[in-house]
Amino acid sequence: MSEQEKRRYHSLEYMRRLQTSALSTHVENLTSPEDAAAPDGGISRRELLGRISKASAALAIGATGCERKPRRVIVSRAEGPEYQQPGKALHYASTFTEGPFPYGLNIKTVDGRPIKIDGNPDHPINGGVSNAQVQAWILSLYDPDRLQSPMRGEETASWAKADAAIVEVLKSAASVVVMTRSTLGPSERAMLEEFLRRFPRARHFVHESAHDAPRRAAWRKIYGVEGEWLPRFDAAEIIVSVDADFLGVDGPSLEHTRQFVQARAVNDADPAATAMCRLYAVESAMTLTGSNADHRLRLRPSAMAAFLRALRAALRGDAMRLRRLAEEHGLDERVADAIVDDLRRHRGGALVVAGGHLPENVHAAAAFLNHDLDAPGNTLEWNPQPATLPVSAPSEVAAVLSQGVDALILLGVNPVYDWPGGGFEALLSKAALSVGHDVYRTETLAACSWALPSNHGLESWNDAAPRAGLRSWCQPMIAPLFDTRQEAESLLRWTQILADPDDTIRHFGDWHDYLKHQVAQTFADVSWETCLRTGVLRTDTHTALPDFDATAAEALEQQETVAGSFEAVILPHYAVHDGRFANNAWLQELPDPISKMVWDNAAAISPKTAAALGVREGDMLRIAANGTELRVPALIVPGTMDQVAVLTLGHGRSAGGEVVLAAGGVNVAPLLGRDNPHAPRTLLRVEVSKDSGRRRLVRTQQAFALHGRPIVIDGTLAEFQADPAFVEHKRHLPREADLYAPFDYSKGHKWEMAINLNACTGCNACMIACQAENNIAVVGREECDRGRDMHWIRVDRYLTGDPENPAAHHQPMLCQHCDNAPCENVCPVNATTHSPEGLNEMAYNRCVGTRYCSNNCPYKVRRFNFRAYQDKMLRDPVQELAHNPQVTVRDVGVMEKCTFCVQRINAAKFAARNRGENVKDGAVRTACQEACPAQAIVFGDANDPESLVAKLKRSGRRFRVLEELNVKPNVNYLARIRNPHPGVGDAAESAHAKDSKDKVDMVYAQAPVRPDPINVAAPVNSVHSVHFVHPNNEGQSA
Amino acid sequence: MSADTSILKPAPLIEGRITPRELDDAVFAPVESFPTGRWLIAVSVTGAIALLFPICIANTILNGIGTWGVNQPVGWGLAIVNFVFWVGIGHAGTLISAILFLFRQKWRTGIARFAEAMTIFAVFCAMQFPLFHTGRPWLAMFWLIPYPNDQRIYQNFRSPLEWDVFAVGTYGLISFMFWYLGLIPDLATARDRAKHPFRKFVYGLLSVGWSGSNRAWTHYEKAYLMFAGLSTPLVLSVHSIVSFDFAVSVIPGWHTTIFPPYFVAGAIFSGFAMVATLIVILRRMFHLKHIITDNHLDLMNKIVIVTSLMVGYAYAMEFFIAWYGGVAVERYVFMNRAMGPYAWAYWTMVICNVVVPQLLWIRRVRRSVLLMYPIVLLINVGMWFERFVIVITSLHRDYLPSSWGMYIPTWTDIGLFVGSFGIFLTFILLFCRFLPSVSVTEMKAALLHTQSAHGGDHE
Amino acid sequence: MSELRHKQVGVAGLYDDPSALVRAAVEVRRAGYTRWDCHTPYPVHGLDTAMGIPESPVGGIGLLAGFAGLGTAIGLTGWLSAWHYPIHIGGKPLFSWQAFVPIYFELFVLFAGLTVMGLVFALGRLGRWHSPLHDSGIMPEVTCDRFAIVLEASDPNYSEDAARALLAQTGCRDIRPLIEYEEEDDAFL
Amino acid sequence: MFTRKFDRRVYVAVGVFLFSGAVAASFGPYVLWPSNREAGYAPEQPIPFSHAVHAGTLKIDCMYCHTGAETGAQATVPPLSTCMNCHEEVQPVDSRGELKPGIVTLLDHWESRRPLLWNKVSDLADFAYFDHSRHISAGISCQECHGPVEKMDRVRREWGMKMSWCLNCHMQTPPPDSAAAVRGDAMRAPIHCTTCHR
Repeated sequence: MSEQEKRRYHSLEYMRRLQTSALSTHVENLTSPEDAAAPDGGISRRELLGRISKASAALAIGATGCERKPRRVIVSRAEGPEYQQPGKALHYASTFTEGPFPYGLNIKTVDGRPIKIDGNPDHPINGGVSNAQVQAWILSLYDPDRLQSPMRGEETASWAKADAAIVEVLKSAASVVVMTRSTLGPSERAMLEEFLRRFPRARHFVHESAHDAPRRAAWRKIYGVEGEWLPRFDAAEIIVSVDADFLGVDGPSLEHTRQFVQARAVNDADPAATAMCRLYAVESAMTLTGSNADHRLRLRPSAMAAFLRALRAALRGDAMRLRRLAEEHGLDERVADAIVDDLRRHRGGALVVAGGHLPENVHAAAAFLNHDLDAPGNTLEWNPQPATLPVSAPSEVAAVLSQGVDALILLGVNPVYDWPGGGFEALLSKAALSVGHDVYRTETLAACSWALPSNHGLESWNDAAPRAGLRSWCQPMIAPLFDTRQEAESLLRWTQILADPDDTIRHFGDWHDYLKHQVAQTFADVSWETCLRTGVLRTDTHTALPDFDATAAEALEQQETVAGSFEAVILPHYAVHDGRFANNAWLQELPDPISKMVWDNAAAISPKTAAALGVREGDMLRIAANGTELRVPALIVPGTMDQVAVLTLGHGRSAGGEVVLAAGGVNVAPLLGRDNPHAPRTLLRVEVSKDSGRRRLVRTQQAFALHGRPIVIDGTLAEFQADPAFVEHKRHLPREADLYAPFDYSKGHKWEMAINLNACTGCNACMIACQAENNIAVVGREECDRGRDMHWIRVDRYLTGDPENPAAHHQPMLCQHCDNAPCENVCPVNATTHSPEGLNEMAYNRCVGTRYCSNNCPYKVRRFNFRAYQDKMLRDPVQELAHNPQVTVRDVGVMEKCTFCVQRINAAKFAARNRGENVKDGAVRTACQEACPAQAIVFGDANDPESLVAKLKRSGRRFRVLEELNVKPNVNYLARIRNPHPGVGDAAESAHAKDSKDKVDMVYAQAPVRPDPINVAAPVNSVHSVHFVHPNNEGQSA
Repeated sequence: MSADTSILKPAPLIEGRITPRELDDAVFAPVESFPTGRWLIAVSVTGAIALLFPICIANTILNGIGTWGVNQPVGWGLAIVNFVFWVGIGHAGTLISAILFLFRQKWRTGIARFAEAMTIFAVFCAMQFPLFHTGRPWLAMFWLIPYPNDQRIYQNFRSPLEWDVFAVGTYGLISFMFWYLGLIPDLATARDRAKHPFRKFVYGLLSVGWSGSNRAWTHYEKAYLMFAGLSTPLVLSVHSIVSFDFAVSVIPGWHTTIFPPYFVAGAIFSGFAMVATLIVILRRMFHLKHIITDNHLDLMNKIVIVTSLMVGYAYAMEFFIAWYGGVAVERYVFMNRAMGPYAWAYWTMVICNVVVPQLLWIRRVRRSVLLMYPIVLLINVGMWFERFVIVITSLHRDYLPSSWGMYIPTWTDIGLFVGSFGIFLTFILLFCRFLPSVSVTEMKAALLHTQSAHGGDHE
Repeated sequence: MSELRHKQVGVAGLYDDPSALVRAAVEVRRAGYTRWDCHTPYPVHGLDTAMGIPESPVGGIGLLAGFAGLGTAIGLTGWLSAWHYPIHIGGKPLFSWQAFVPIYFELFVLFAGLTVMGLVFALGRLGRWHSPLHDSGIMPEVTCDRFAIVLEASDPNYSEDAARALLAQTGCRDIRPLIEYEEEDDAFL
Repeated sequence: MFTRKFDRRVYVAVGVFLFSGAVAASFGPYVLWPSNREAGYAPEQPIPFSHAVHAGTLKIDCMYCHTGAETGAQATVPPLSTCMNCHEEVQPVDSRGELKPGIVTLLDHWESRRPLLWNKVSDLADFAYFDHSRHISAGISCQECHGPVEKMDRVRREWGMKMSWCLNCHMQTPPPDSAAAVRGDAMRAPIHCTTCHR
């Protein structure tokens, strides 16, 4: 068989063979694995018989329901490398090539297949941490919806035929256009040039829908040279963010989060010496950055430039413009004055960042302001080689394509779906030959004449240059699962065929050789193996600051902006970004950090705007801009600016896999660039009105008010410096009294966790890390609507203060492993017990599913398998490989919860005990702790006084949730410290102040979990679960 | 002029003079006659409804508990509401047969047998729910019982659900034995009256060779007294243990110490209401008006009034304690009950259980079937909603606002509830058809006492 | 049925009034009979003392059985939870007897109830379907409204006419022979 | 109707019913669902490998083939390359001078580098995670769980390996020289659930 065929056989066949051997995967769960997937995806005959036997057993109350234990096989290799021991994990370095930013990765593989992705500790940008998209990337590898072989129209074809047909056209092609993403590695760029050199008229266009082109264009005009400013939040004392969600979706958020958290660090030992930075957020949308700001102002995008100009004038002494602007836009004068005062007093330590989607005049104003504050060199660093290529102007691309080209090659882009203003299909049809090369059969590949399957990033060789003087590599963890090929490999293959016989390009056997050659050229003294082992290489380069061309900035700044009654901002979706992760079920089910909505996108509007439009959550809105019109459901998000609609990209896709179709949502691409083609994602002239119809929006959290309960405690820096143990005054603890003598944990370990709420930004990375580590199921939109999502850790978000511009409090909530666990007392079959080391254990195979433990848990952190959620994933030979063999996969009718990653605790304990030592602090890192960008989660042995968790336990800011119930939780929360400007005082309401009195039950969510009469007509997937509607449909009182 | 003291004299047990043989004929008439058309229709209707239950159970087992409306904050739904409702109804039977026996209330003989039968059928319906509401009933039916196994792991005897297994199991068994013991002499009478050899064989087999020998009667009477003595604390303990299912938790609105007496009063209240509902129909259908007299209804309604006030007191006391205790979470839970999304269920409960039964103060209402029947029906509805309010509202909004959520029953939930009524009524109809619904032996003993005005008191 | 061979095993006297039965019983007891019994449709007050039957032990033994149940419960729950497989639950001690009390009570009642039922069957000599009363046609009357005294032939000082005389002397007007039919064949089943 | 024979028939019927119920409840499951987790289970293997010869007479150490036992959870079955260390030369012949069938299969698999599929003998349920390295470093010999393997021609499952069998050993009082005794633990090994289930 061909080399490619052998590699494929090796990987998939070997995996399937291993699957039946006990050696590798403990994936087999309680049902026997012989339930081969039924051909039509429905229930196989054997599975149906299994279920009927269970049902009859229960009804007959006689025969036991047990099934024969399958006979199992050990696959002993013929010849195997010594270092690879079955069951033992191996770690390799790689790079997040398919993501918005190429972070460094450290991937854990077991039995030759990758199962967990984390950050590469040696990588200077993300230093070992990761976000939700990085963690969820593993699921996209084992995705049966991936394009599995080359296709011509509707029928599949072999690679040989595809190459032959394509090269045959390319031979005589005069004009060739190649469209790629903006994050191309240096070797891929070299390969592309090599390929394009062969044609007389060849163009390379870069297409991105979620890009910061206006900002880069402004900088190019102002500084005359290509590059980008890198904010240094750890060096900044005052940060003013103008609609820039730098902790969320704007730029390398992991680096920003690490720096921001360093700047916010609080010195528990010596509170007086705490030097905290202060973050002012001036935003139109409620973003993750806004929720972490000390002061937050709401402003329309059109007024951002005027605001910055007013700030500059105020810095120079003329405060009148700022005051007039504040009145006109309803800004809080005290906060505006505080910004001016702070900027004046922290020259050289201040920083202004503007959102990438804003028009160029805002960036010009920001550049002026930064120069006045001489930020460049102090809090701003210049990077001449940005990770992303400049994005091509859509008008230019349209001009070239409309004349018709001989060959159009689309590598990993989906313009048919997200072309600004839509209508790319017409341009595509003009090309004689259209070739789409992507991981999924997206809308674009469906329209192309040839659809070629790409390797997933974990199956490819690649390199990336995130920054000047920094190079990282991507190496395959597994042979390609399907008949796929890397895009660069295709280019190389075509170039070699096109090239004349003696061309040097023919020397390279495949893309791997070409990559090695490129590395050898640039890094002569470094061996290929060291590159792969460390995964990242730094060369210290000195970058001179570019000179500031004031006149160009002045001209740019004067561009006047005309605004309509309504404005709209289009942001990348927090989880699926611009739609490239839309077929990833983990990301679709990840609640949005602000609205907690899953499986959908909507138009976020403020409560006042909703009232003005007479709209309830879920009602349809008609959003029209310059002729194009969209129907989008309304989502009420307190904190959004009035008369502003915030839309997200990535949904409303029509092809690319089962999950994409299940997600639904609205494609907002037609609105891109309708108002100002240079700033496509900011629409200043928009009409929004209520439309007929409703769509049920699903939230995993429906009530956001604290009702004065001391669940989340925070304080100001002044409070903290006055009394480090200020937490005690914020709640009342009854005298602790125990009926029984408490269990003695002094001997051996006592596992506890500390969560520093001052560091946690609420980014949800922990949720996906936990889902990947512990084989947690995805339940789908319908079950989420019924309140049955399975996440073991959730990030609760509470709102306090002014309902229009509230302060947000993020709190990761997971099993607290209580010493007096209420769940253990009520389990009738001893399925949940307590280990002598303080863990609340859950024996899945013993649980019979009475669900009393979940009812009795005051934190409601237990999750129940209401349906056989894992069945489909278990019976699919490819998806099954994503499971972690160290964790049992749970069957229907079984309760599950956070186990503090007991498989990792045991691994560390066994290894230490085998060596005769004790477990050192830091040897056990839970999955959420390892992923957390802010390193807010700390886990360890509380009995060891030197351990970090024991130290944090002694901090004055420590409190525990619902401590007054005397269940003795083992998760210690550290109160968040806010740093409001002394002049303004506690503008951002503390969690505790006025809110307890006000009766506003911030439940802006739609009427709770209940399908609307309108929706009942919608197809309900199972006939027996039709709901009936309560007579009291509107009950929404305090 | 002496006041009319006739009101004080105990009303005659049986209206008019009747000889034991006539009594036998009256009671055994339905048992020995060919089933009437009306009875056949009734059984086929309730049988059809009862079929709903196994269908919904099979659907639940095949597709998982997800087919019900239960979700994350509200882990228990209609199944547990039905369980407590049926166990509560069962307790009235034991109350009449045991507690009133100990208090030597003669009027109990007319309705004792029927009430005990109702207990057994109610407990049978109740026992289905805790088993089938578990996620894996095919394992739960084994692992809840401490039988010797090769895993060496047994049950957690601190859990109220484990107590339930012992309590409801014992209660079902003791009530069945108590009922069967009372039935043996009547079965002997039936055996001797039976014409058809098969009926003679069946009744003969069931009457375990009873011949009325006095040496057997001494042990029989002592045993009957012992069962009455055991059942009284048992019935109070079983419904206390059922209330422990909620009182032992930390959920606001559940962990209050008033629950055991509150649940027992509720049980007696709903039990008597159900007995009254069925007795009135039984009386008309089998012409036993002279045995189950209006006086019986009057006395039962008096007990209903008492327990209605007790339940009303409990509702008020819960609110007061929540306010007096000063715990913010408790206060919110009770305010949420009265004014939250489930306020409609709460006010239905209060009106049906406390307001409407006050009409029973009027003697005429108590004695007239037409007036008291709707009240009694509403009480059944009210008591079901009381359990609904307790189970659902406390679970759906408790400590952390982030985990609040709603509960909506699905068609499978409702199918199970209606199906359980079908099963209950089918058993009742079968009982009335095949077994004597009034305890003839005790009736004859009481007859002797009242009619022959023979001195001495009947033991 | 009638031509089957039968033999007389005693004499039975029937009364219509329970008080007459009580007086007759006193006579029979005074006459020294031991293997005799009264059959009544419902328990007649005073008949036990009249026949000299001691109070039934069912209550006492039942109570003892209850305590045996209590002991079993304490032993079972205690041994399984604290020694057989000690599992720590919710910060409670291994032998948390306070939490086991409901099971103590339930097993007390269960064992008492089962024993009482067993005793009624054993001491009341139930579970024996064969009785000469059936063959002599007295059973239907005794389980309806009439009261009978049965003097068995196996009594040491029994003689046919002495028994008839005694019954007549107590005012019994309906005296019948107690007969028992032979089996058709002597097969075991 | 109610003759003495009627009594006897009732007693016999009740007796038969109770007895058959008891027998069905105790032995039924094992008869209807024989599982491969009972003692004495000795499945046919692709190569009739004899531990008696290799471990018994030749006294090859267990760790030579099952290398994983010391360092990991699974005691691995050796790759064919380990067998070929000796069987490159040692190729025993049977009485008629031809190669023994086992050796023929081994060489055939070795040339084509095709893995061998051994039938698992000591197989625990999937939700139980047994770790060999902990037991080896605690000084437990292979024979304590797998029985006298060095005497077995075909590997047989000596004990039923059920949970109670494991717990009997875990709950013993720790032998004086063991680490548990040093730490002063009451039991030889921990018995809380997450020791084996997770």
